[in-house]
Amino acid sequence: MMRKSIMYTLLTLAAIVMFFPIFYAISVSFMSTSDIAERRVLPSAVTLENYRNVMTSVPILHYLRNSFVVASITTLGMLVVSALAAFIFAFVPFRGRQAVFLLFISTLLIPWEATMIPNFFTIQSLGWMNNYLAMTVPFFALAFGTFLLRQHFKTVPLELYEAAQVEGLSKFQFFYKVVVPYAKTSFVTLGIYGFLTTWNMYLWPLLVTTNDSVRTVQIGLRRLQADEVATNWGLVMAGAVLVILPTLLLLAVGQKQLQKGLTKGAIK
Amino acid sequence: MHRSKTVAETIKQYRVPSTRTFWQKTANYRTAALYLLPSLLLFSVFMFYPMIYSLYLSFFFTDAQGSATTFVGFENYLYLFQQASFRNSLLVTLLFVAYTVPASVILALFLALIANEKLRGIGFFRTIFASTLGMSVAASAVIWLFMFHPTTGILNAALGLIGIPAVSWLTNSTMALISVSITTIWMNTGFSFLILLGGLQNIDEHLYESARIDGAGYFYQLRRITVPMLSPTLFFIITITFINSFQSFGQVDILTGGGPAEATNLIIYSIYREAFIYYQFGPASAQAILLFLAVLVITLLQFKFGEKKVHYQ
Amino acid sequence: MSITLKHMSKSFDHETFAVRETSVSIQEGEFFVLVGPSGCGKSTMLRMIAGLESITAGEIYINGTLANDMPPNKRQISMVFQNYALYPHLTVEENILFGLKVRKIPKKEQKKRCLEACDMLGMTEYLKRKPRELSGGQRQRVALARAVVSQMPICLMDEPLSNLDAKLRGQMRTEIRQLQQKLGITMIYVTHDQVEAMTMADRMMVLKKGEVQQIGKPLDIYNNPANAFVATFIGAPPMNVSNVTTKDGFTLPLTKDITLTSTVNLGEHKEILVGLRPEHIQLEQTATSIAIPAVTKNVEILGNETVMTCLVGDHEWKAKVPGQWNYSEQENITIYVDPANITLFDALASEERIECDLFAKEMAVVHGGSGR
Amino acid sequence: MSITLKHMSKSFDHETFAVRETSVSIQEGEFFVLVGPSGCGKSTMLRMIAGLESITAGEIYINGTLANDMPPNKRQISMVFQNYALYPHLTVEENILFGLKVRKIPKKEQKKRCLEACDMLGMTEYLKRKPRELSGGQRQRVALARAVVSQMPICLMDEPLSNLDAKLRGQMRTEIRQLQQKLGITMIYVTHDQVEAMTMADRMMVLKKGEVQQIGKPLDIYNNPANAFVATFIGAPPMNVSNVTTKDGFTLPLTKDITLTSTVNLGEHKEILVGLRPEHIQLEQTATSIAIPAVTKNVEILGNETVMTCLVGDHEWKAKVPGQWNYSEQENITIYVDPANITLFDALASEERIECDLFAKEMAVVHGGSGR
Amino acid sequence: GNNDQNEDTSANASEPANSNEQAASNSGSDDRVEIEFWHGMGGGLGETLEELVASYNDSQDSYVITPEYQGSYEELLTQFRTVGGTETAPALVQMFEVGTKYMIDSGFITPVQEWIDKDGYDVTQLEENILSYYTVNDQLYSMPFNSSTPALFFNEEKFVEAGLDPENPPRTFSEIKEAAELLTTDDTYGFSMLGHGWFFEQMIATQGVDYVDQENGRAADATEATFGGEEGLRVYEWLDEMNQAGTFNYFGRDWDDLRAAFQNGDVAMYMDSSAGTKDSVNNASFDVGVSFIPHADEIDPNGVVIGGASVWMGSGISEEEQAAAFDFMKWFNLPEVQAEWHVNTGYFATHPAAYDEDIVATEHEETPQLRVPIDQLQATVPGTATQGALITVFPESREQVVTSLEALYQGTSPEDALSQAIEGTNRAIEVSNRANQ
Ligand SMILES: Nc1ncnc2c1ncn2[C@@H]1O[C@H](COP(=O)(O)OP(=O)(O)OP(=O)(O)O)[C@@H](O)[C@H]1O
Ligand SMILES: Nc1ncnc2c1ncn2[C@@H]1O[C@H](COP(=O)(O)OP(=O)(O)OP(=O)(O)O)[C@@H](O)[C@H]1O
Ligand SMILES: [Mg+2]
Ligand SMILES: [Mg+2]
Repeated sequence: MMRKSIMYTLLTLAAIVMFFPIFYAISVSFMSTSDIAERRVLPSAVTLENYRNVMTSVPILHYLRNSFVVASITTLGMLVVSALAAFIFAFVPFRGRQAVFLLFISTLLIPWEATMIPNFFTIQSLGWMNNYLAMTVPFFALAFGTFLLRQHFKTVPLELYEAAQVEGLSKFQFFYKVVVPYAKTSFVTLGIYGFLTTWNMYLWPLLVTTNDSVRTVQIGLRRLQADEVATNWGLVMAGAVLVILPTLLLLAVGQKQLQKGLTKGAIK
Repeated sequence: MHRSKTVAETIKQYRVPSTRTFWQKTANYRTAALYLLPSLLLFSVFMFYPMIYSLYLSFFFTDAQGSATTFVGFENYLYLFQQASFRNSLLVTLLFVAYTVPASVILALFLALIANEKLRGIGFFRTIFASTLGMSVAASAVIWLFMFHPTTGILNAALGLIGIPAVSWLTNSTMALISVSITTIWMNTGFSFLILLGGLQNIDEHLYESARIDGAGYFYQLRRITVPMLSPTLFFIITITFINSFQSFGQVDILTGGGPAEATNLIIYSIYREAFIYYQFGPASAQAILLFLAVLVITLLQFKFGEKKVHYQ
Repeated sequence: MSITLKHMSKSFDHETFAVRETSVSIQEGEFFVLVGPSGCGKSTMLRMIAGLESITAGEIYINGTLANDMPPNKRQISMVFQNYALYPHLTVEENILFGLKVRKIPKKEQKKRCLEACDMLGMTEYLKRKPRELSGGQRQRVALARAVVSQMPICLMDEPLSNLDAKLRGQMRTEIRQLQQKLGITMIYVTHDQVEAMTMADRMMVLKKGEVQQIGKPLDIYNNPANAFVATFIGAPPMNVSNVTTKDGFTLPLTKDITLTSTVNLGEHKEILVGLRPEHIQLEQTATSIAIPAVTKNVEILGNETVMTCLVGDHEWKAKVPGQWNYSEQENITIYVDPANITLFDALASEERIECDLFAKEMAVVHGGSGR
Repeated sequence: MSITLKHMSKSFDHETFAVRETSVSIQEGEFFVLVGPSGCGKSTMLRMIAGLESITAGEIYINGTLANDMPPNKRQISMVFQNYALYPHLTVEENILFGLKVRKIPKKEQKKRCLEACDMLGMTEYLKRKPRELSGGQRQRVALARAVVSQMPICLMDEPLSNLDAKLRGQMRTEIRQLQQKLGITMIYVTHDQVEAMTMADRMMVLKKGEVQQIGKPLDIYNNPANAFVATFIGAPPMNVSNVTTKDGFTLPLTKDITLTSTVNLGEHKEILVGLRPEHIQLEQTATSIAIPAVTKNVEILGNETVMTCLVGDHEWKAKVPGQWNYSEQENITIYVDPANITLFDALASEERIECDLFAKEMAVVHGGSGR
Repeated sequence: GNNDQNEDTSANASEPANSNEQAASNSGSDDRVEIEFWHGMGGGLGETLEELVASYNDSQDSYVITPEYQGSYEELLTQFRTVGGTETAPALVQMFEVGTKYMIDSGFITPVQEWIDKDGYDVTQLEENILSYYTVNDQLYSMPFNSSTPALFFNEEKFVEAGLDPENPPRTFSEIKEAAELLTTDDTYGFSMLGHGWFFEQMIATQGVDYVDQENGRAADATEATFGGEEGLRVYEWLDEMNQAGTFNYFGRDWDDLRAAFQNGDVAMYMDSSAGTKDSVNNASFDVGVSFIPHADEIDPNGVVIGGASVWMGSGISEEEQAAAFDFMKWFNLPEVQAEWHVNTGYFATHPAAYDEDIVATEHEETPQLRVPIDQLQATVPGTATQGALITVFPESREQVVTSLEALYQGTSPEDALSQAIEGTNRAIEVSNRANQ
């Protein structure tokens, strides 16, 4: 009982601290300029003005659709490519594997600033400018995802590998029949992560697109801000909320999935 | 009968040379090659090639179009080391890493632990804790920028309420780095939380049952069971947070732009500025290479010493 | 410490019971054995007593205190889990000492207990290994050692010897029993091994689908099983049970030729089960036994015992006889049965045992002491 | 399919052997049982045959082909793991059908086999559960079902019945044996259960610390154990073994008063172990037995058998007699032993058995058929 | 009317893919030449720009211009650098003033002078002080688009409270310093300046000194910075003294932070872009005074350098497309268009005649503060100093200046801070020269 109430107290406090910025952003997005200037936490009167302005100033729905397409494709591709690599690093030993793995990890260390310009030229020479390909394919291979999945694959009990071998499974069958379902949670996690990071990319999509046909929502968000004139915080927050809303929803859904998909071990 | 024979002798006497053909022996290599091919291909094109290109550029000055024109040998590197600003960047980066990594991991672990309880409504809390994962760097930074706002910011307003004078969150050299760190920690937490929670839930319940019977207290269980069993996940999170910390860019760009007086000029930001604002790819590449090497060394050390402490199944 | 269960029940799915209204009082220092078919709720019951599984209904008292909500560590128990639950990241030694370290037992005492336990279990040379590097039986012994060193007043063991060889198991039996008596531990012990159950238990409880069938001293249960289930469950091979109908309430036709007579009227029991333990079928005539012709169907020689399956009339009966008997199949033999060894059960009323003495119809036999 | 091992050895640490120079040839359709103390290398051997553990030295042939490097899925085996190795994310049904799906057995056939196996194992109602919602014995049955449905020509089972109750285990024994014979499966079966070993095995191999002690038919091993280890390992309770020294090579003083005489000169064997099975100590005189005074020390009644520990001279012997005997401790009794049932072992030369016939000194007894 | 336009843009905006297709098919049937116009204007400015382009498209039927937002000015520059010279490059591109030198050297643009000459366009009608910035070697390279200058903004209420005359605001450094002292209270700072190199440049220029040598980089490639003399030091010392005295506070590099502080009464005087005048006046709860930027006591003010951005014409495109681009430029500089532009954005009108338009007059009547920057610009003394510096490494130099100023505010001495900025700038110039020789 005691323990329960302590837990709830901790949870509530932590939730307030963690969620405050998001809550505040949402709150501000419904405020009028004067409310904002008065540093209110809640709007004195809820106004939809900011949203109306966002909708009229940028083609936000079109951007959202593009973002959705890009993020979905990237997530899928990334899951497949990373999982394949992670499987090798967890289950198929060969001489020099550790070295190859570190080579993979090393790509995490490469500052993207250093790769952006050459990559841009690559994209250009491939003729992928203003194309979804430019925003998806380069992100299919992800050391981060490989690393994440490898860590989880390594917790698959060895006995299952043995049992599968005895049952006559080929490596690939073991991979998709045992490892993938076993590590479902980390796939969901990585999927969410991949989707969100792609969703949140800004500079790269800006670079490889020159017109609105395939541009994503973060660019739209950036369009709400300008330098030499006063920032309209309510508008900016409304934009931010519109951009994070889909991802927050996805997260809530994914979180449910995660909870359902738990496979607590019981090999014996 | 064979009491006296050692293992070595037995092996010598009865070892059967492997009958596997070359084709069979290399089966693993072939599987590996096949599975790794997509990754390696993409990495080569989008990671290794640019990196090598960067290495090349780092020995040059580049013209206004960004193409290498003047070979300068190690001048870019030497200049960096002479420069107080680069040394400052190094220091600031290390400080930033020291502020953010332990705090992020500990905060996320704490949240994961309290969210791992079987309580009514826990799903709600989990979603809340994971929510920062859904925030783009840009959106997060903008929100924090507004909260840090010297006049309209809610933080100073709150401080004012309890009678504390306004803090120059982003314009004071010491505070600015802390403010950026706070934002970064907040942003990192959602993801780390989710991963750690997953790790926690994969720990066999029986181990805790046994420990509970022994009367192990919460923290004892944490130290002796949870952390060791969670070690693969923790190792992952620490490594990733660490690397991410070195690469934190967006929040710096939006919150401080490297200022005030370079107090938040992390190397990665410095690279960005050099490359995309000054358009000096030579020095930018040199910094990128140095950053790469530094993180590489630390990561290698982490794998060498850290992964030993990790318990895999 | 004593343990009292009152109508304790558990349901996982709120449709079926895993444990149903169990009431029993276990005395301090008692060695209490739980037996029952696989999946009947033994482990669940143990886990409820340990506080690891919530109690759906009913009460549990430990030392007289209501303990439904008492956390496991307050219950002063040690436990051997059916699946061992070893810490994979700790060595054997660390696994064994885990609980002692938690309770801050002095280092020296820890060392002593650990060595004693490992000595007893033959695990001394494996102290530095991780569980992964142990054989199945060795893992089980680590789990056992963990419970042994803790010396808690209550000890719960879930099939702690199932993966050990017969010889070691025999030793362990004695050791555990001695230790339990020396320290006055209240032991609740789950086993599938008949010998363990019979030799170790002060009292024993037979479960079936979560419901208690009988509680009592092992011999009492063996000799006076409450119902056909208990009768067939205790004893290996199980008691032979055949369906017989009485016409007049006193005579029971066992085969075409042989009919048993009851001292009491069985008329109220419509359908009757006749139970006869394989050990009670002999191949040599004794004073009180009747001869019954039979045909061998299958002969299994287990060292110095032989288990024969024979057809007796329509019934297929197993007989366990000492020595090695090399009958082939389909041989005509004569078996000898003492009617006093026959137990009757009502085939309908939960297959309960019917109290009565039996005679063979042909002759009035003198009732002898059972088994001698 | 036949399996031949030649000097097969395994060492995990390159210092000690887990399995040492094992050579044996297992015929197609044979039921081959491995027994030995916990940690003696049974599982390791099974895993080597399955191809899950590399072979340190020696050869393994499957159907005549050298298979040292053959991957597990080429060996056409099915296996029951000692720790079950169930897929936690699959339901019982999916677990059972896993292998069949992989091998693209037609859906209908899958269904049929699954239902048959579940029926046999009493798991039909649990098909939709996940492993962690099952009891220990139920999990083991899933593991067993998985092997049963696969119908591979070679089947390896590592203590597949250890967590089942005696009754179910008895049924399973018969079922497995029947299935194996019906399908002509080559079975290698690890067990700690004496009854399983004796009744199921065509041949049986006794291991000790990785080394083969004896290979043979169960009854041969029981009757003619190669050495004292085998003799004490097979049979429960184990054979009584006492140290005796012969002075003249022909006489063996068993107690102060009773001396045995050998037909052959035992002079070359300095120290001699006298072995006598508990089942061969009787409480009633027969024609060929000698009477020996003894003092009871401990009496355990196991239903219709009683195990008594008695002091015979300096020796502590266990006796297993049919029936329930209610002796108390420290009672003086007389036990009867047929000298023909006594086995001698050289106490030094690997404790090997000494071939010889024995008489009691006082009287010339007629040598009778063993056990009858 | 205005409403129609609005609807037009929103329709345009919500389905750009469609409108592109439409435009493409338009050009097929009507033979309208279609060109892209890359810009870096976000927020309300971006909207105004798109409305402007839309009304151009409506005003004639030969050309269609598609505005494409390419991120901030820096990002726009990066983008143009990478695609410049390729077929993805646009016909029209907006570029901020510090990118001017790069654009000139890049070879990816056609100087508008060529078209002015070809077309016989009378360029002298436009504001001279704006043109001068984009004129190098007597050639006009790009067409002025959005131009602004800094001005001093002050809180008239606080002035009155402190006993200062709002009609007669301080002009020189020492006057500012004194006023700041009077204006400073417990919760108000007297003066502040944004962390942006632009303001420092203005105070160098107004002292008649070049920022770099080679006639502010206009005669040849600059080789070193020249703002490190006493003129630069005056500025640093002035700021340092106020900072030490506690009458100055630094509010960071973010335009908005400083503006909010001013609106909130946390600071009484600051410098802002003239483009922000209208917002500032409208949002404030007090009367906002606007005046000329401060200058050192020792000299007469020379005026200001233009800031903002201009529009460039891409090279390597068809004559027709260039014609389209030039046509847009001409149209854009019409007095009536400029009047609208000035009123809607606060940027200067490039055509002085625009100020005579009715809407401008009304606007100026409503907000007389708008006149001040115009006067300041028109009073500027022509010369290389006020023409503005041309260097490729301007972004880097600005960063150096801001960093050194920040160091100054944290306690570095003015001399050290200034020399830090000079060294940084010189190194940047040197590297760039060696790389581009
Ligand atoms: N992975 C390993 N590393 C090191 N030693 C091992 C490993 N696996 C088993 N051993 C050792 O090898 C020996 C044989 O083990 P094995 O599992 O074959 O025994 P077993 O006969 O199956 O015993 P049990 O009846 O207890 O299951 C044991 O002493 C064990 O400790
Ligand atoms: N977590 C669970 N969810 C649902 N049902 C469960 C769960 N755990 C156990 N059961 C069911 O409850 C019943 C009793 O299980 P329990 O483990 O107590 O059996 P047991 O007597 O220990 O059997 P065994 O001898 O096989 O170990 C079984 O039918 C089992 O399937
Ligand atoms: Mg159980
Ligand atoms: Mg084993």
